[in-house]
Amino acid sequence: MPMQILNLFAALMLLLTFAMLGQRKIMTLIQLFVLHGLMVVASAILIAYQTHNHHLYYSAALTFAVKVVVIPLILRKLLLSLSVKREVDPLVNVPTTMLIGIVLVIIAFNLAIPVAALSSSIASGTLGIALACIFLSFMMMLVRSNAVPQVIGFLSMENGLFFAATAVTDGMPLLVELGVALAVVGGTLVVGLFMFQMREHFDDLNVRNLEQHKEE
Amino acid sequence: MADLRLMDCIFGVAVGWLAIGICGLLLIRHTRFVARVLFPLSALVGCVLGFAGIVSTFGQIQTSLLPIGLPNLPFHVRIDNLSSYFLFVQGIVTTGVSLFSAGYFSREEDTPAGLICLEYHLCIASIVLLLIADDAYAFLFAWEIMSLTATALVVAHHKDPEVRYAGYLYFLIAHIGAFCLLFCFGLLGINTDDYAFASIRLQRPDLMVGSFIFFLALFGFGAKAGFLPLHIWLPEAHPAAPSPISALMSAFILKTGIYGILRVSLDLLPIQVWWWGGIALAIGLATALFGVVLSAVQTDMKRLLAYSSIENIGLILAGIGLSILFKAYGMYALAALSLTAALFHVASHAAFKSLLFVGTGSVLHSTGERNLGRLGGLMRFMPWTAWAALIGSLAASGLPPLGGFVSEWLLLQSFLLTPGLPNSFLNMLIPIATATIVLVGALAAYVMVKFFGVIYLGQPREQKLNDAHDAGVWERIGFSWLVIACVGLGLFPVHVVQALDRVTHLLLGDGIGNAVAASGWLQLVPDTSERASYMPVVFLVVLLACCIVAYLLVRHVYHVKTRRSGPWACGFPIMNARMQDTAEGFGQPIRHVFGPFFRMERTLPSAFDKKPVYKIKIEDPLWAWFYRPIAAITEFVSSIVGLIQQRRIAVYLLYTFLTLMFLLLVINQ
Amino acid sequence: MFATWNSIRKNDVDIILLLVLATPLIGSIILMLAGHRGVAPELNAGLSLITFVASAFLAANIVANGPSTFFSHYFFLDSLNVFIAGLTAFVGLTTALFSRPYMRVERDAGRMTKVRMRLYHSMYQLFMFTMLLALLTNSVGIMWVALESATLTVLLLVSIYRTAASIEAAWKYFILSGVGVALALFGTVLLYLAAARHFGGDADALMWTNLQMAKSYLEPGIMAFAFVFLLVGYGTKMGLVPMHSWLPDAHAEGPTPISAVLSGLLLNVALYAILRFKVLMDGALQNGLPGKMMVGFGLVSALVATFSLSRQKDVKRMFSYSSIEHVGIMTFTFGIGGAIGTYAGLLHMAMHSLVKSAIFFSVGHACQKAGTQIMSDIRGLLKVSPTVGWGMILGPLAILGLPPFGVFSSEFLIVTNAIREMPWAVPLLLLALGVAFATIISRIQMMVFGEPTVRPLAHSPALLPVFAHLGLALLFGLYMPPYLNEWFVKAVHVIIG
Amino acid sequence: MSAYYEFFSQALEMVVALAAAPLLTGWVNQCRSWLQNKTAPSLFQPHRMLHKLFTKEAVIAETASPLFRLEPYIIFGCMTLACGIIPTLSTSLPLSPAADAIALVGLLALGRVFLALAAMDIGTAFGTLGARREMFVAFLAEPALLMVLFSVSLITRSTSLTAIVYDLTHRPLAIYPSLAFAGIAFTMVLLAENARIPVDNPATHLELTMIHEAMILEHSGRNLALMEWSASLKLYAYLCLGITIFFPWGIPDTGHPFGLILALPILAAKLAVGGILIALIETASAKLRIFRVPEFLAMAFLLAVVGMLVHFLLGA
Repeated sequence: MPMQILNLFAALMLLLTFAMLGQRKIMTLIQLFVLHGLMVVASAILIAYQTHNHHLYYSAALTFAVKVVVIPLILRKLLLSLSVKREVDPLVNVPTTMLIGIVLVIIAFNLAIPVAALSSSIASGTLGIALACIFLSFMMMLVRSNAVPQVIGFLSMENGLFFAATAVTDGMPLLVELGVALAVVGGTLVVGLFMFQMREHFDDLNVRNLEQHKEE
Repeated sequence: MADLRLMDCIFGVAVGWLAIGICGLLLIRHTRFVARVLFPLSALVGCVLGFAGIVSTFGQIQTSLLPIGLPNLPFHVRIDNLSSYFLFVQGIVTTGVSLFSAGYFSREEDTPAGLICLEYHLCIASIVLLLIADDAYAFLFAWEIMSLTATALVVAHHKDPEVRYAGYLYFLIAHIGAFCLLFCFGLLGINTDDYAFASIRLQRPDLMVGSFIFFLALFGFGAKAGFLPLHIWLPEAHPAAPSPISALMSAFILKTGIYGILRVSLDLLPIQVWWWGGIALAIGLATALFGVVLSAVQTDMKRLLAYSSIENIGLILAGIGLSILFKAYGMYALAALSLTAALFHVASHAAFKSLLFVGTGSVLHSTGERNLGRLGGLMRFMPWTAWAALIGSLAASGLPPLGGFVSEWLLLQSFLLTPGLPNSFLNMLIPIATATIVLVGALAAYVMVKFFGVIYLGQPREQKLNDAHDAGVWERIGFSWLVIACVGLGLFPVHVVQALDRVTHLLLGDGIGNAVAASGWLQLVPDTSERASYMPVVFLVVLLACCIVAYLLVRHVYHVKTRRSGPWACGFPIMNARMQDTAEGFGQPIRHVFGPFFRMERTLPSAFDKKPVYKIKIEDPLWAWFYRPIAAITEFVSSIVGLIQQRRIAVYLLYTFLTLMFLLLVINQ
Repeated sequence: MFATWNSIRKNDVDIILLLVLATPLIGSIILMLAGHRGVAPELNAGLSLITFVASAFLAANIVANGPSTFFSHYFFLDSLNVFIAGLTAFVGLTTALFSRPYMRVERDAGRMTKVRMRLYHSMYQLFMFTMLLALLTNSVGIMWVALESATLTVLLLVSIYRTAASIEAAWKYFILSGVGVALALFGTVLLYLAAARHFGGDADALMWTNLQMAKSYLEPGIMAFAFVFLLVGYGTKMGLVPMHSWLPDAHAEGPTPISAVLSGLLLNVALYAILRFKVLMDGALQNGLPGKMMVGFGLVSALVATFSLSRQKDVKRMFSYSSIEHVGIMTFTFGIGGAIGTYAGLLHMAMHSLVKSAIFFSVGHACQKAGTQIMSDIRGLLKVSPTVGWGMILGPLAILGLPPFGVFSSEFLIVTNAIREMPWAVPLLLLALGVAFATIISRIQMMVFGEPTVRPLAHSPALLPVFAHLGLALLFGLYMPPYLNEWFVKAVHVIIG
Repeated sequence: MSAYYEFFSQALEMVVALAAAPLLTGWVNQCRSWLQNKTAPSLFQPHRMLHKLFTKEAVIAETASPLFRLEPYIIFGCMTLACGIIPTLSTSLPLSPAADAIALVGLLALGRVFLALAAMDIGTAFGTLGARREMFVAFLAEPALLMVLFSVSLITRSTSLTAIVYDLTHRPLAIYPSLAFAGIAFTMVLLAENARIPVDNPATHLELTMIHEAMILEHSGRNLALMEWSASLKLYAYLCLGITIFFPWGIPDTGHPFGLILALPILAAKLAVGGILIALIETASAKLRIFRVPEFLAMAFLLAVVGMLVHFLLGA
């Protein structure tokens, strides 16, 4: 029974990642990211309950605090204050991104098969999906030209990694979990700080104007 | 004396030079002290080295270990006959050059004399280490320091861009040569652990690896010695360096390339294949002919001497190629003869070329002019320099009583005494090779007449030449030392050949020593006295006797009336210096005959020019055939590589993603 | 002097280890508050001195008594990481000494406000802390966390000038390194997965010592999978070619002390991490796959970096490509492995750190004197200030592998070892070295010789670091003291096993 | 006893050379005049000219350097030594081990270099013009001469002239094709080196064509006499060299007195025939343009090299 729920959560996560990939509006992108975070937290709690692994609760709580509450808050405040153009202008039109996404999922699955077969934890089937989430969010960073979607892509990749870690090995040692969470929080704070500077200089968050500098 | 091992003496010399260099650096501001005390001191040390070199040529092989270097790669050091002969030649050259530098550097240059003193002594000390190095690491260590310090010396006047460019070109080609040597020694010592020459000699590389090693060595040492495709830096670097430095470079640093080839091809490689010798002979002849033809058309006196150095290096390589050829066919006596000829030419070229370069140094210092078109008639103002340059020019053109002739004579003897090689194709090559060497010798005479005639004889082409002052005291001492060396090599070749006999016995197991010793010190007999013999002392004595007798007879039989008046010149009234032959004029017949040898751009005045101008620019053809294409290729490749920088983050992420995918696919197989 | 010191009792070593790690951490907090004061640079240098002295004792002790773990297995010291830690602390000290006059000139020029000075000094110490932590920790997870936080500190340091170019460089650095480190995390997760099967789920599955003992039991399939992610992840931190694009911008836009530390030390730490994993991989997969991959990456990096050298107009950008080339050479020789190859790689790593940071010190002073980093505008350094001029001559000569300096001996060993093991790769390697030589010498001689366009500075340049590093490189080149040699040999045995 | 005889024959040879050289030049001029239907000057005309010049006052240019004053004696010394080396009257000469064929060519080159330097010394237009042309001709002729000598030395397995003569006289009479090629090449070189008609006109003072005359333009009085004498000595030396290589029969080896007496008339006869030959060639051919000379000498050079190749191919 828990296996099906976990697979459900994994499938939902994959769906959310696809949705984020195709999303045009940044505000709804953030909401999707919140849901994405929720899925990860839920699966972490489920695995913790199943394997009675207490420190997984703490890291789930930490992830919930960071990925579901703090980061979306910062990003929303940033978007409101910067009154920046709300559109996400993708470099590649949406149908082709979807196509590439599917190809990536297929690759991720047949890569994950040998590894999943060996892992003994209950949620080994979901490793393929976790890997697919990582590749898709990687793809999202590639095709976005606005700074906020790029950051969201990066953070969803972190989510994918965390989900893979919990799904495959039912939780890393606490110290490491703490370190990972701390690093992610630090990263986001710095990026937020960064966004303000970018806006000061370029008065919009388009990564395009970050590429003027001649690299000679 | 016997117990003082020669090895310690050689160490003493190297350390002595280092000490002089360092205290030159410390006293960088006291130019007069550096010039007047340090350089003569280093000349003294040079004498000691020369003496030690000769003694150890006849002495036993000595080896020892130096603590410096990596723990499992300490410096192995060894003095054998080959290295001691080269140490002897280095001693002679450095003594002369140091004496001359004592006078030359006493005036303030833009680079302080103390710094030049440091770099100079570091260079000659590293050459000593190079000659006694007995393992690949020490050899390359000394080799690169020599290139580094020589470049530093070349860019002493780094104010003007050509000098900087020349220094850069020199250093670049030397370094590429060093990489080839690294590869060559790596292959040589592939299954020895400490790369010592002693263990390399035990290796038995197969033919293919052996050939690869030989040609890597030829390429690597050629980059330093200046063989044909790699000579491009020589006419740039030697004129750019201060004259005593270009004297040292031409006279000896080129010879380290020759030493290297001898060490690798005849000592370290156990087998010799005939076509190695054939190719070396062909390259040598091509270099010689190319060098002499280009030196005939130069208008800058130091470039002219630089090209003539290329010619002499070509002759030496031809001698070495021939000895490899003979050794491959097992004719050890003939191989020894041609090797003796090549090694003798190393000494004689070192003597007369340093004398010529040192002469141009004095001319440059007193007139400030390097272009032959603005010199002339210096015989009247600088007699000492002129007479020394005359002896240098006669030796350089290979005329009998002096040293240049003896090596050419021995080389021709080795060509003539061939009983015919088993390979019929090579038999055809021998006459053509002899013809080329003889043609090169004659052309060398042409070049030297042009060099001496245009600079020292005739009328001064510029007004300021009238107040040219002769060389200083130290410079004269330097001249006389090198003149003694030239004349000594010319008149007493038997002693030098006996020293060389020890070297050929080491490298080839045979020598012409006993034939030479049998007929006394007066007569040089390579094989038997009927076959060929040459008595330089008797030759000179009889020649002088004839001249003096003629002089006395004419003076006594007929009264002595002489009147000085204007030159006859077929009765033309007005006479000025512009009517003499310029350097381009003197080179014009060679340009006419050897047209395809150079790339020539001429701007001819047309009849309607208000201000007609005639300009001619002679360029080494190899720039266009060999070097510019290479530069273009590197430029092209780097522009392709430049495409990676797409300046867009997404592209860089794509690179990471693709590498990940590629590697994942790789490990799935 | 070392012999007496390392006889102190074993548990004192814990205190020294604590000292080594705590000083930079506490230092960064202190400097966060007092970073803007006039005395901050001296404080920064003092802290680095304490760290260096402590790490020197640590090293002496470990070499004498052999490797051991501390603080319940969370920290593991053997002659490899204690050697690199010592090197990191030393270069950190000399960079701190160099940044004193450098930062004062920047402050006078108005580019460094009070806030930025505080940020710079505290981030500098934090950066040292993260590197030392990454080196000394036994847990692979903590090593990842240390490297991730190192990325963040460098991000702040690179964008300290707030110019458009530096923000772009920082952003590019953040995205590329972030992705790289994330992949490394996934690699660590997979490593943990393979280890968990053998050790059960508790914490010591990530301890390197345990992994090292049990490396032959680890599942080859997963380990190969993990090594690919780790190599690509930490390869990005090292600047291996396909993932190197952030490195030139980070060097060119950040302040010069940071470029020195970045290319001198951070690359070493990333390479150290890869070496740790290579030891495990060699145990797990017997087919030498990691070695081949590293050789491939190394050669490609060396070739691409040298050919893109000639296109650079900015002196710091040029030397950052030279760093990529040398990292490529090091990866190449570690990939070949073998006793001599690894010995040469370690020697090259030490020499590269010393000489490359010395070059960046001279470049920093030269750029301040010239007011620009574009090479064609810097002329006649030797005339204006001979010391900086000579630093600019001897440094590049040393990095190009010319004899008196140590890089020559390490390159000699690398090439001769490569001739024996992998002859087909040697022409490519020599081609790379040749092209690098041609480009760097032609640029340097233009900058150093000729008519000066450079004006002297208010604060006299810090020369001790430059000539201390070059002196050490000279010492290693001429005579390798037996004590240090023994240190290297022990480190080699750690890697070879 | 034989040592005295050797020194006597050596001295005799040099004295004969000094005396006979102007005679030879006079003889060649006579033949040429007869061939051109002119009344020939007397055989001793060159002797009288030398005597006249020796008594005249020597005029030296102000711009001349000490080298100019020494140079006539050096060239005269070189030429006398050259005649001393070439075995004309006997093969046992004390001077023969001192210099072999290559040293002889070097000696001639030494003389030529000093002549060119002296010509450039005064700094007039014609001196340097003559020097350049002389060196230009020389750098093509000297290799050809050396190749001729090498062909011969390959046959006789020695480069010392006396050994060559000894070996050739004791060989059975046989036709050597390589020697034939060498002979033709030698005559072309002889004409070029001694400034005879096809390359340079000995009698002319026309600025555009003269090579040898341009160089001795500035000499006068005793210096000019020495230069003229050296020129005739050079011609004599070249002819004797031709004789020793191609017609060595009649040169006695061990020194018994009547052998020496017999050698003199044989030598005179051969020289006379040689003189006639030169006169014939001179009248039959016209002077070449200066830049046609390289083809002329290149032909000589190739013939000599072919001669050597033929030796290698046919073994003779």
